[in-house]
Amino acid sequence: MSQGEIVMRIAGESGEGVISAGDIFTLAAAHLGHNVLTFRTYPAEIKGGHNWYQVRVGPKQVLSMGEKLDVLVAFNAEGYQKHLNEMREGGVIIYDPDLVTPEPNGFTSYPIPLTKIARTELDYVRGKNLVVLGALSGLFGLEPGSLESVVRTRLGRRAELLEKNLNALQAGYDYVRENVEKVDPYELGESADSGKRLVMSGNDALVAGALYAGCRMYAGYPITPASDIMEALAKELPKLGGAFLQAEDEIGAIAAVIGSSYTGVKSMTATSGPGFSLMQELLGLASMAEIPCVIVDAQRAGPSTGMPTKMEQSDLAFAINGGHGDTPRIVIAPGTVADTFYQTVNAFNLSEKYQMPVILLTDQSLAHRTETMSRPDLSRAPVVDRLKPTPEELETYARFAAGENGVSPMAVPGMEDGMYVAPGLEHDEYAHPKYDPETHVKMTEKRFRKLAAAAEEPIDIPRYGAEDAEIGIIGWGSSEGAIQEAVELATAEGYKVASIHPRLVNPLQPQVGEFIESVRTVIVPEVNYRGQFANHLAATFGFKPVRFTKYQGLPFSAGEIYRKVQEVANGSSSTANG
Amino acid sequence: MSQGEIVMRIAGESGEGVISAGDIFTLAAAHLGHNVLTFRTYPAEIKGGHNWYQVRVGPKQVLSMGEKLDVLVAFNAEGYQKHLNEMREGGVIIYDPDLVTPEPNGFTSYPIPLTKIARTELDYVRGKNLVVLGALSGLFGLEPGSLESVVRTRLGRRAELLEKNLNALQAGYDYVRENVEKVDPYELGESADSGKRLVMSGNDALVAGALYAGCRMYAGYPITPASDIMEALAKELPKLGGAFLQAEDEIGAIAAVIGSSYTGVKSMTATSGPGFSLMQELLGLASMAEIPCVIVDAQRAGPSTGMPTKMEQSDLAFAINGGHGDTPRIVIAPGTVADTFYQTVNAFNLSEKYQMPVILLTDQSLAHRTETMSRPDLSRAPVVDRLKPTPEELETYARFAAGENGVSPMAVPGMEDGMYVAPGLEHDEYAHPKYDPETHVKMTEKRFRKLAAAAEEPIDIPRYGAEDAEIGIIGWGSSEGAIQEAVELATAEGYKVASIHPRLVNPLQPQVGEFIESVRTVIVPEVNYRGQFANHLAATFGFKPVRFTKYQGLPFSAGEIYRKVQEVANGSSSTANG
Amino acid sequence: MAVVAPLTVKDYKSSVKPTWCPGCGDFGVLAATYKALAQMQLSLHETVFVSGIGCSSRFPYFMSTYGLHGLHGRSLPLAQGVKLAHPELTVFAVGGDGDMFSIGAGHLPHACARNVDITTICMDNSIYGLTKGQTSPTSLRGQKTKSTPYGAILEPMNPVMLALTYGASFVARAYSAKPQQLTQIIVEAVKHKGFAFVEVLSPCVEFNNTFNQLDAVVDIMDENHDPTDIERAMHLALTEAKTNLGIFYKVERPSYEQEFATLAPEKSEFNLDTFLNKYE
Amino acid sequence: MAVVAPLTVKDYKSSVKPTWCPGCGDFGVLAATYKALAQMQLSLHETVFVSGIGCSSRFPYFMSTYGLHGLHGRSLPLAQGVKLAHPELTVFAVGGDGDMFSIGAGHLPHACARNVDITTICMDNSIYGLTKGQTSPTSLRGQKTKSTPYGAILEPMNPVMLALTYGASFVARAYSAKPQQLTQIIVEAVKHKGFAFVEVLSPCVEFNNTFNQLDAVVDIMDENHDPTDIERAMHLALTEAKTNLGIFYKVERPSYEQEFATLAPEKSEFNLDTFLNKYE
Ligand SMILES: Cc1ncc(C[n+]2csc(CCOP(=O)(O)OP(=O)(O)O)c2C)c(N)n1
Ligand SMILES: Cc1ncc(C[n+]2csc(CCOP(=O)(O)OP(=O)(O)O)c2C)c(N)n1
Ligand code: SF4
Ligand code: SF4
Ligand SMILES: [Mg+2]
Ligand SMILES: [Mg+2]
Repeated sequence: MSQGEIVMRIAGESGEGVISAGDIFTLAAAHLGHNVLTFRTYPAEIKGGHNWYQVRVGPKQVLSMGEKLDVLVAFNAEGYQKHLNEMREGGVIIYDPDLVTPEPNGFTSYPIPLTKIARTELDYVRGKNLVVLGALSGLFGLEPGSLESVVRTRLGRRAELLEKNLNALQAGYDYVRENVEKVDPYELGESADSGKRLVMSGNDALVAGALYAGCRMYAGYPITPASDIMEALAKELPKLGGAFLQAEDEIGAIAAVIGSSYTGVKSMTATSGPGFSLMQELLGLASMAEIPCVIVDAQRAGPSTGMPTKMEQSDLAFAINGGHGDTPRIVIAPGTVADTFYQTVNAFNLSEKYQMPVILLTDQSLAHRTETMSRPDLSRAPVVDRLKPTPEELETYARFAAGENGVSPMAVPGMEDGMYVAPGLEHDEYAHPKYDPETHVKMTEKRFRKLAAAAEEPIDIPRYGAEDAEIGIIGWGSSEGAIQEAVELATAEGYKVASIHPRLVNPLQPQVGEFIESVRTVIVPEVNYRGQFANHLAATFGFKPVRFTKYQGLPFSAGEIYRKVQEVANGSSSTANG
Repeated sequence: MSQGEIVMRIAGESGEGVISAGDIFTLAAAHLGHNVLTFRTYPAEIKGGHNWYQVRVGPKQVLSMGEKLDVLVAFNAEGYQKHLNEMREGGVIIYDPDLVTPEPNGFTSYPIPLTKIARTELDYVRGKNLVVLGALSGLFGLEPGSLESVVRTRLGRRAELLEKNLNALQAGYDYVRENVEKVDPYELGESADSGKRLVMSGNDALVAGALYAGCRMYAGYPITPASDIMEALAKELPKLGGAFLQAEDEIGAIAAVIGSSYTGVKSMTATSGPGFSLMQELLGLASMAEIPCVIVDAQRAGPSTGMPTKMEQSDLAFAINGGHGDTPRIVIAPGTVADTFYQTVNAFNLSEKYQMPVILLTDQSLAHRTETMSRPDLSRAPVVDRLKPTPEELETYARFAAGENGVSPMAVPGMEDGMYVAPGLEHDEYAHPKYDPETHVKMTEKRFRKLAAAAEEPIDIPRYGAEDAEIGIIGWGSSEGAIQEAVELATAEGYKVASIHPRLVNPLQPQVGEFIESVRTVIVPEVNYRGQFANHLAATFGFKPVRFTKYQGLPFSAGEIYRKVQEVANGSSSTANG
Repeated sequence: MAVVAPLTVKDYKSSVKPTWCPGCGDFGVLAATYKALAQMQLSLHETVFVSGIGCSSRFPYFMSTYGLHGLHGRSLPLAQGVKLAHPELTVFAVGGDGDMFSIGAGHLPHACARNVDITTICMDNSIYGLTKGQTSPTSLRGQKTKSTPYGAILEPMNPVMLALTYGASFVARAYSAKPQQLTQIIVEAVKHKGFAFVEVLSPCVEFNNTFNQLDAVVDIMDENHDPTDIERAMHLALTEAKTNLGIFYKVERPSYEQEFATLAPEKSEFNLDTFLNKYE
Repeated sequence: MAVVAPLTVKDYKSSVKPTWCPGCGDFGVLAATYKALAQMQLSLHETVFVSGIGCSSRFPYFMSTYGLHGLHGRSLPLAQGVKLAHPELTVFAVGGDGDMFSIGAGHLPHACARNVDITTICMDNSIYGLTKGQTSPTSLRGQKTKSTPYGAILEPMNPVMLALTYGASFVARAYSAKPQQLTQIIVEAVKHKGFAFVEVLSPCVEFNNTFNQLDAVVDIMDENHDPTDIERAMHLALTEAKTNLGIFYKVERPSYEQEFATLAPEKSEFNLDTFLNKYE
């Protein structure tokens, strides 16, 4: 635990307000200038089922959800039992003594009769979660005014309820002030940062990035955890004169996206594994006809319907190798919420520049976790548009006449003299179907020349840790913060370790190869069974990475990665399949 | 050219009877005891377009389509021009002097006025191809009686036409006997083999294998080059009391297959790339719910609609890595027509034994080429059925209680006390949905334990060449014969080379790793751009194979592979990306 | 064999407790199904419930019969596979409006046309329940949902009319809150030899609670309606004034599996040797 | 700008020669389309032909307009994407019976319901042409095809009836061998603001040559038919005695893109700063 930092988990039955309590706490803390990062689970069912929310709040940028819990708020007995083993020594448990009878456990315990206060004192059973919030405010120095103002914005629509909610907040605050003697060391210090910060989820940042990059058409089909991208765009696009379609299925969605982009409009769809599976054939069409499009796959645990509310990084091999035939695809995976904004812009840029599908791989944890972040630095987010034919080129327009990097100027309907037929068939420069060996060789190479060119794009690869590292870590996607934190931990302990975190996961940039050459051992942590990124690295660079896989439907913690580094450093992990 | 062997190509406009002439010649030769192997192209259009057919016939088993042409039969000028550069020195060209005016070219030329004979002499323009057949018979010693009998069976349905056809045959024969002075050395010797041989295409062998393995339900959707599998089964299954469905699309087809197999009936679908792309989501369901099924993907050149009538081996990466999530799949690729029978049986066996989808990868060239083969040796083709629960197991039936190799006994409707719900959701032993980390870990491992067990199956890996090879070749799929021939050539020239040809391409058997260890360099020839099998080998075994890729929509010739061996042996090929 | 006691509703209940929100319309459908099955004494091990994905598609888990919880939109082709492979089984396909008319829209016409002997129960709540409230093909024009924040701009599709046009040989509509009629319709649908399509109005109390509106408008169909008159059935389906409940259409015609069985009157075992002869 | 000479049929022809079999019905459809476009003077660069896969789906290559040769079954969602992104374009979706009623069966109901302003021309030959002769959803019962060696066991689907049920706002049937009416129907369909569905009987001479049968039965529709009467249109569509040709149905209602444009009356540029304010 760093100074002034708290890892708090709220656990209870779905419907008890676990999520909204967490969200309000998080926002209030952020408004006060603290840094936050959250993680939320969902029960499998619409109503009922066990539910928890975790927030880590502190003065410095929060890199991961944290490992051991400083504070556990248990709404019921299950909430208490399930999470006890994740408590940090010296941690604090807040619980309802009418529902939970704790065994002696060595933690600091603050019993608060939540239900009783809500029911008897307030006559407002659903106010339990606000009582908790008031209590937390009183206990850990979260200024009550800030909580109140969040409650006003979030729950203020119905005036009669607002009053009840504010009363509940106050009741919780008063209760701890009067009845609880604080014996723990946790205190949210002075706010670290006074500059205005944003609190966004991965999906929020993605929507912002897409609109900023110029996305003006969205077609999609609902699926957890991607639906809220669609829902946000259903609201925004009409105001921007854009187009929007909830299609009949994911096949219809990606088809409409391709049709729209064919006319020159930047277009996107977002889905999760099952929908992504359905889009494979049309992604091949976009590859062949060289039509830009952005496909978000917010991964969840598979295979099949799997665990729809759990995270996993297990669509990578599919994203890279999917689709019949030799189909070039760019795959980008953001590392953090803030990065999701930039990588979404990159996804549109590369798609437009190289006229091919770009798959943006997020996952359930990144899509729905919230982080504090600064407003994007737009100097790092140039917007690129596709290459259009010049009037001279239109004189004898050859749609697929390729420049050096394989890219051809693309005409769109409405452009005089640009008429051509976008083909799913193999074709010559004029887009006429042609099946002779020379044409197929030439056009296949053209398509892959674009992919090779994309690998040279100046997309940042963050690097953490020692210059002279012996152990290298290559991570991808939403585990960036956990890996960075693990590297900091390990470096502090004297390990010679460094990590890189490519966001462009296909094609792989040459720097990745250089990093592999520079270290003795490469650990590849990822949340899937097969070690899919490790396979991709091994196939590309021909070496034996140490696979470090987790497949529990949960993200890595920094500690897990740190311990793996220790293990490898101490030689207790084989390189073949760690 | 080996003794008594002829590589012959017939080329002309689609509709001129190129294919049927080739087929009749092939069958007649086979009936006489010669060995044959054919290759056919299709024009892109239903009618019209350039078309050619190649047959290699000889006394020994024919391994590949051959490289240089001994005999070219040109029906028209295009047929002459297009193939001239593939002639062997001293080869023979047969052409219609009224349509083709050959430049001096050093080949033996036999002008035969095909059109004139057909039109003027026979008043039967469509008989041109039979005139050719008669001429070939006269020129190369193919007994006319055998041709006649094939014509009778193949074209005998309409009596008045039969007579015309037989006359045309005779006219061609007479013409060359009377007017052509044979100056070439080609002669089909005495038939090598008197035992009755089969002449089958890959698709024919596949249908035979499927029915033999116990396939009693087929659902599919037409697509080249897989449609004739469906068409054959539409005819056979009603007679066997089986079930058959031309579904509304490939999604419906694989769904019906899964539904059927869920009830215990061995079920199959066959498609090509585009349809295979559509099946990905349902294949994930079969993985998760552990339902056996066999999916044939007769590959054609991609991406997208690509070149529907050309071959390519470019669906491999997709077959192995397809589907969202960690989805175990067995992938099998037969090497020859005869092998297609055995591997189809293996596909059903492994699918039933391990209760998961098995993808059988053939391609356009294998699906439609014909080969002479013996009747299958059924001692090499045991039939395996899935594990059923015992009465004791049914007492407290747990559908997903796993034995050592991950396999669980599977109840089917109609079985008392076996009731369970086959789930696409993650689940416990009783098939109840469950999302906790422990369950997902346990069940993921169960699913992949089955895959690991499949790698230990005693599936033959043919090996060709030297015991002490320094250069190894690892091939897959329909190039087996060409590679074998190349190895024989290279060995004869003193190169220390050997090849293995795993038919189980996922999971990889341990012998593959041993072979890689045993040689200095590994060449991986395959007909795709990315070197997909090379990637898979590199990812699995962590080494740098020499990628040898061809992507022209055509199979390898033995010579191409032989020259690559020379190049590698002489050090002129880099290992990184050959 | 021992004399077997008749099966009761309890016997059809599985040990899995329904996970639907309290008050969800689907409870009524489940209860009616238990009753219908008990009334018909359907054998547990010879009955299969096949579903897609959605709240309603959880249905099979709550039955003690065999079940196949498939993929979103795929209940019908999965169920047809089950039935074609084993025509002696009693097969149900169950799911929601999104499942059957949106992502599954391409399968329904063909399932109806083939007249495979399956009982299809569509729990229509005019919303996407499981994904928490987006518009569905049967959502009303103007309906605000998470994906139509300005109100839906489309007219709702008409499931009964679709099934009639597709040639389903049994078409009915019922209401979750009218359990007796619902039970009886399920019984009739199962008895019917051929494809039976039953739309059940089954409100989603969480995202589109229409119980009150429906209570006000649903109307049991004219008793004199002749269920073999397709044009009259279509007329009733197109009539918007009231939401008719009952059997719109019902005719007997051979099912796909019956027709298929007659194609080759003589059946035999597969003989590889004979089969290969034609390749000699 | 210089005065532009009117476009003639020749101007709509591309340099690509149709690859259909001599005599294929699709030639007639192509010729009629050239004529209709010339008659309307549609601008080449503002017209897009979108298709699926099949013999008929080769159509766009033979036009000198923009085109998108998509995937089997996907012409309609591709075309909707084109139109929604750029409502000022004239958009056609063309293809075959397999393309639109089998693999594309799930898209048609939704395209019709949305009433996106697209002209859809389905060249119905009741067979799979490109894959050389398997049964299609409109194949006749008893028809022997490569995949129904014993004769098809299903009744054919009725494209006009489907489009009517789906709510297409313009529904017509024409015949490749009646070029004048066909041309006129295409003109009307393009002029119609909304989703226009035109089934064109277009025989496959190679695998299902029905020219003779059709010549004998096709019949031009009663001149007095009121094309706003949906039930009457359905009645005509269901009537089997003759194959009516003509416009079955035609009503005006707002298209999806029109309705969508009104959702947020005021349009503005995207402003990231303003957008992000709500996350402060
Ligand atoms: C291919 C795919 N796309 C999307 C989803 C997400 N999804 C699950 S259920 C559902 C719709 C639910 O609505 P409905 O079918 O009406 O069933 P209900 O929940 O209302 O009973 C969706 C879109 C999915 N599981 N699979
Ligand atoms: C996903 C997919 N499945 C199957 C095919 C093969 N295929 C191409 S065209 C076609 C059907 C052609 O029939 P139809 O749509 O009626 O068009 P027609 O050729 O008769 O004009 C099929 C099955 C394909 N290209 N893609
Ligand atoms: S969300 Fe709606 S449909 Fe789903 S269980 Fe709850 S009430 Fe029923
Ligand atoms: S196969 Fe039939 S549909 Fe295709 S081009 Fe030939 S005649 Fe026309
Ligand atoms: Mg619903
Ligand atoms: Mg057709």
